[in-house]
Amino acid sequence: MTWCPEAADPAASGPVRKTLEMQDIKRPQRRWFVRPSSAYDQRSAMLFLAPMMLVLSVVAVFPVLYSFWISLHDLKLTRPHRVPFVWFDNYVKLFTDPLFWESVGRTASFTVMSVLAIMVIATLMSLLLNENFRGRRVLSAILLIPWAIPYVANGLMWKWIYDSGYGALNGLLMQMGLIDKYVVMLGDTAKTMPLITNAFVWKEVPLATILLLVTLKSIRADLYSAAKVDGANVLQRFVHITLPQLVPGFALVMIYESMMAIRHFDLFFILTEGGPADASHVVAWQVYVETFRKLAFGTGSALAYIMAVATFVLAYFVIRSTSRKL
Amino acid sequence: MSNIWNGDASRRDFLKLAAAAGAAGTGALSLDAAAQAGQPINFYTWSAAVDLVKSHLTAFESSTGLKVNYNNAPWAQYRDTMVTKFVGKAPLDVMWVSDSWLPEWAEAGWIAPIDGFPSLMKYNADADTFCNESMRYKGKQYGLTYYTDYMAFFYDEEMLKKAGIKAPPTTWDELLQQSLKIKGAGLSEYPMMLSMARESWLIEFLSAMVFSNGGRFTDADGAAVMADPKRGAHQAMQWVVDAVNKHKIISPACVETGELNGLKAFGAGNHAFALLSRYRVRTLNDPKQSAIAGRVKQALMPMGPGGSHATVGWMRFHGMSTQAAADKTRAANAAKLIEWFGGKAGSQYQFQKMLFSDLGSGFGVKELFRDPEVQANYKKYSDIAMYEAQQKLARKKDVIAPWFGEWDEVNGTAWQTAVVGKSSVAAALKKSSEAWNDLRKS
Amino acid sequence: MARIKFEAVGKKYPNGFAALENLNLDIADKEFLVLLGPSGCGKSTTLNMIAGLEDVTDGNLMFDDAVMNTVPSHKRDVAMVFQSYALYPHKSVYENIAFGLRMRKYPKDEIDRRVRDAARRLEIEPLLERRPDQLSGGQRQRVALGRAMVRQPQVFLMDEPLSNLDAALRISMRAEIKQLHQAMQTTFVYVTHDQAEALTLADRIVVMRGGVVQQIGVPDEIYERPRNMFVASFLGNPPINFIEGKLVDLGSGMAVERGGLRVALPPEAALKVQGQSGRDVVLGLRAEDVVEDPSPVADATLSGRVAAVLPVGSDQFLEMEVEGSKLFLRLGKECRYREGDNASLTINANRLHLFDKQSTQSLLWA
Amino acid sequence: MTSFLPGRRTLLFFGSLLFALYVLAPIAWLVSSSFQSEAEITSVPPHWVPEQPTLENFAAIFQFSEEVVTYENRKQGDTATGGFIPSTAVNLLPSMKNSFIVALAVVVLNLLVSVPAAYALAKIRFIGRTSSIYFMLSTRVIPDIALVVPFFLFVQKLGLMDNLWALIITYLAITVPFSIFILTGYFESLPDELDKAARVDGCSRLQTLVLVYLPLALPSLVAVVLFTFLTSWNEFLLALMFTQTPASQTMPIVVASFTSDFNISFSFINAAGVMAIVPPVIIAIMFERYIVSGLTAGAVKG
Repeated sequence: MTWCPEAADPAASGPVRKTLEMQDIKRPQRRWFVRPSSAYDQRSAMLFLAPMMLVLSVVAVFPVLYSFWISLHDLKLTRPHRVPFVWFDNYVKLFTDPLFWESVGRTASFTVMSVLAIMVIATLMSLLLNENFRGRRVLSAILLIPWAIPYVANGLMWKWIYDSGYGALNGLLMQMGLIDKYVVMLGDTAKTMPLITNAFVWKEVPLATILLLVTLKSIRADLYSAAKVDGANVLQRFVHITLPQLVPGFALVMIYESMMAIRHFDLFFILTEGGPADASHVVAWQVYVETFRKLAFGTGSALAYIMAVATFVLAYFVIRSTSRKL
Repeated sequence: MSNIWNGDASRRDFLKLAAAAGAAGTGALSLDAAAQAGQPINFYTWSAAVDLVKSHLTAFESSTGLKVNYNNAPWAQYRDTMVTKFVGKAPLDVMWVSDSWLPEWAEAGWIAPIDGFPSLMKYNADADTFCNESMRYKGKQYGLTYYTDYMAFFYDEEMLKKAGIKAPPTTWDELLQQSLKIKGAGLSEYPMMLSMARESWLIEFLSAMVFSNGGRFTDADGAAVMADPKRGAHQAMQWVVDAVNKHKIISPACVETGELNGLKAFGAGNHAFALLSRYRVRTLNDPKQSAIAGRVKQALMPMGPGGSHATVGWMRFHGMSTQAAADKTRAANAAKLIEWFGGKAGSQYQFQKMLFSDLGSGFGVKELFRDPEVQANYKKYSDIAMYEAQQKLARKKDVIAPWFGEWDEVNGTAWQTAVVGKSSVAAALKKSSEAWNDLRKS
Repeated sequence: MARIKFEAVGKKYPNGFAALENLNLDIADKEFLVLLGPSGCGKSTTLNMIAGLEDVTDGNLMFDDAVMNTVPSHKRDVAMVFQSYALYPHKSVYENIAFGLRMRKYPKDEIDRRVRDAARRLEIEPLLERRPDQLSGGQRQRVALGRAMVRQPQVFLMDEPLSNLDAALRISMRAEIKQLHQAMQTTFVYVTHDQAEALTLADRIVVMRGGVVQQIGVPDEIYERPRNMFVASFLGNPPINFIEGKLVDLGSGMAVERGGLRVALPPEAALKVQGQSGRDVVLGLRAEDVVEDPSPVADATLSGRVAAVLPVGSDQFLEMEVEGSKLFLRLGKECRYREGDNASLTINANRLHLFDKQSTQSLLWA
Repeated sequence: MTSFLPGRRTLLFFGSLLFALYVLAPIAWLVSSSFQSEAEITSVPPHWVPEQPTLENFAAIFQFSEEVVTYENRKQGDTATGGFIPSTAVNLLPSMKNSFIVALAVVVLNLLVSVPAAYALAKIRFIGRTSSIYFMLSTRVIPDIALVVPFFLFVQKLGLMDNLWALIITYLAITVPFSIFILTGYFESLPDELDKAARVDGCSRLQTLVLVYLPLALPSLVAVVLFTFLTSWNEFLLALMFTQTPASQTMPIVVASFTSDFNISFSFINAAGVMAIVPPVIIAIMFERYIVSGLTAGAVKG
């Protein structure tokens, strides 16, 4: 039967009808109308956006451009009166400086390590919080603590835990009989980065967990019941349903956290000041040293600029993955 | 719903809201705005002798009627903090200056010469020439003493006895042998305490080691010689590297041990020998603060082959900011304060004496050595003869230059890199000396 | 109470898509006008223009004699009912209904009077303190109606207000809306894609497609005299049957021929296509325009195999294969055809529709 | 809700235990050692629970009126005497006040800027919408460290050095894009027809925003306020550059200055740390619901 008597929908049958339908389909995607619906809307939109445009131009866009301009000068605050324009010398200096490349390497490995750790821990935690059991709410409240505390506090907390002379970590390892005398912690170049990474991960895990948790919640329960019916066991269900569904969450966490890690400064300042022997000398720290220890604002901005560009490249993916929805 | 809610009023109404918020903001902030105006004398020091300074300020305020706005920052962060303040044009009149930074700060025009103040210059007559020299840059004097001291070699007499050692070491090699003995006797895990953390103290430790090994960082006309195997720092650095890695008489944690943690550790009786600034002996022999009180003795700096008992001496002094010097009244007030601390407060060198009795900090004022009070005071915990003997052998740092701060970054790291075995001694020193020469050129 | 006038109104987008082309329409005061068409035909754009949600960019839109092209909606006196009802989730039913009046700063007691009045008429008084999420679909729809009613606006706009309701409720609401129109004595503009709604509610129907008005007229006219194949096919249930063929001159008159099937045109129709024999045409035949006639009339008989029979209470439908095309026809209960029988039925030639195959325009009514 | 684990109860129990330990243990140690004296805190192995708990650290922080120090009542001896408690302890509370003022101001300005922008981006069809979104998103990813130098020079030129305004303005750069991002996401999720309905009911755009959308966006508003507040409360790098005297120093700066001073007992530093984390933690836990719902409603969109 190509039609049913009670059909209310007129566009239902006949070859002619089909072609009519075809022609009626073509219309632009709603979100991308370039034409204002009304002059009044255009006016109000402009008015509503004006503050943001102003603020962001002044506090974000202009500074970035300006810092590029600075990066083309040899600006040293120890001799404020002579500021020659040096084209790209600062960049050349950096790119030919082995220390810079070491820092880049360190930043990269720090980023990869942290993001991996964060992903694993956050996944486990979000799976746990996605279960329904007594005390769940307490846990999710606890979870927020690391997220809320200042990095400075986080830093001093770990600095004290890691203390080679009296630190809790040494104490713990000793009481567990893993070491027979206190060992050097942050001072041991082999341990420095892992320890800093741990402090960073501990603070970043909560947000990642929340993001993943929300993604989990969006998985429709019937998917699982369906899988159950098909006799899939826990593991299979996790691998075939949960993981794939988590992918967008993972992407988000990965991008966000790597951006955080690349630019991270506070912990390096509080825990090691880039030391010992440059063991924790990352790009962000180098920016600080160049800028405020050596007062070489030119090189400092050049560095910062390289960083900004790097982050932008990363951010390109953020925009790609989000603007569609905005 | 009031009538501001009409479509076209939206702009007006935005401004209103914004203005309101702004107003609220300023209201809250006005409190702090007050602190901007520089009426009182802004006095900045590192966090040392804080209480003493406060008490001396109280006296100053009551005697002159001037107000002083006193702040202090931790020594470890002091240079960074001050530099940001200078650059940011924070209100500053008088501040403590370390001889290491003098050229940099003078060159950048942050601190001003005091030659124009006879009331201050007159005190030079009473002071060691070495002190006055340390406050001079390009023929101008930039301040009046806070304290002067040198890097000293201490040992725990009792621990040595226990190990059956009669006399303290006189050479670095002896020091090594004795340390090994003590380590062997299980008296101390790491008999020698040396703090190599990246902080402003580091250069003083290094200089002491290098000088006593007969080496130099730079030659007479300021060219780098540190990398030179004969005249340079090679010998000293090699000794440290071996002590840490080969003989294990110095803790590998030294790269994260600051001077004060070193002091604490030595004071706790964990070590037999220590390199520390001389005035620390007071703390070390003070039962309230030290587990080894009364056992700490000073010996001359051990010497390396071809070296001497030389050590490094330094000068910390009161400087005047350029902004203060630029304003007549501010300059006058600043001068008053500097005199009160660096010179005589009333009839005598009040601050210097109190500093000595409270902390044991050294002074450059010759007459104080002869002061019976001072002598009696020092007897209580140390040997003034040794104090003077070593001070005679103290020499000025040879790396003081406008680019010191920048070079210090590289040099400090270089030494640490060698100590943690990440680079050879030669390579480390080469890096450091290249950095020096580059900076010197530009 | 207003008269709404569209003068050559259009709306084009840079990507070439025309939401609306050269619309000329004069909506009389107190008229109930229905905009009918498939999605994307421009009916909603037209409605938004009246509401002031979208500017008129070409031509003029006038309320009475005032040009309204760019007057924002909060400066107009229109009320609107939405497909999703669009009630304010954070306000009680009472507040939802009162909101429009509050915005226009009516005195408290006046607001209260109107709200309760509307609530009484819509029989939602007991719900006044509830929140929208505590209401059923039908109840929400009534609240939405109430919200529009209390305003007593110049123009009353409805955007597919019934599409979210189930069939039964939809039928009954139609009646209520009709009464509402009577009671409110104001101009209604009603957008729908449901021809049945259009036919029952409208004083006049505007059939639109791809931003172009296809035909404007009273329901009967639209149904009886469709200007083109689109209009013809969009109204009528089951939909009209189209039979492609050629015009032939029988000497005695004109006829449409397809294989063995020949349908003679009634004289007045024949006149309109005089001497155009050979032209490709499409014959339009509504299901109800055939009768079972034992004595077949020449050139007005459909004969073919019955593919299916569908009794529907009142009467029954046949699906019949004629010259390779399937036709849907309605017959009285009395006829006794079975599936597979060969049937021959007589066409009521006076009710035939005839279209040009190329232009799809009607050849009978311009 | 998915509940498919075998031996679920035990698994959950140990999972939760591990979870809680991982998160709480460090904090617990921070708090515990903040109640220990220098003598006790340097004991080996550490006392997990203070044996002679002391409040001296907190006392030092809360001693509001500093009595005048004279030659007579001065603390003699080395900088380290006096339980390693710095005289700068009294700066902590004022600095927290500063942090609070800054955070509050930033929250207010941030909302004034973000809310209308987000509404426009989410609900109004206008020329330049797409480019505005890209603009906003790209500013969101500028690393704050890249802003330090130019900011420093501006702030210095404007004479805003050591002035809270410098912080307030620069913090907008960090917080505004994120807020707009979250809010836009949330507004998006609210039906468009509400917008039309309000307009037809006689609301201007601004009224539609204030009377209809704001009440509905409450969760994400709270989330944004929280985020902004915490970011400003915790920010370190910029504050390190732009503040110079206790008059404007914010909490993180003062606390950090303790950690780099070896004259200070770590038990005191930890006390300062406790002071620093109490306010944000309380706030965060109070509004936990909103953070999870509101913050992510937008975030998950992208």
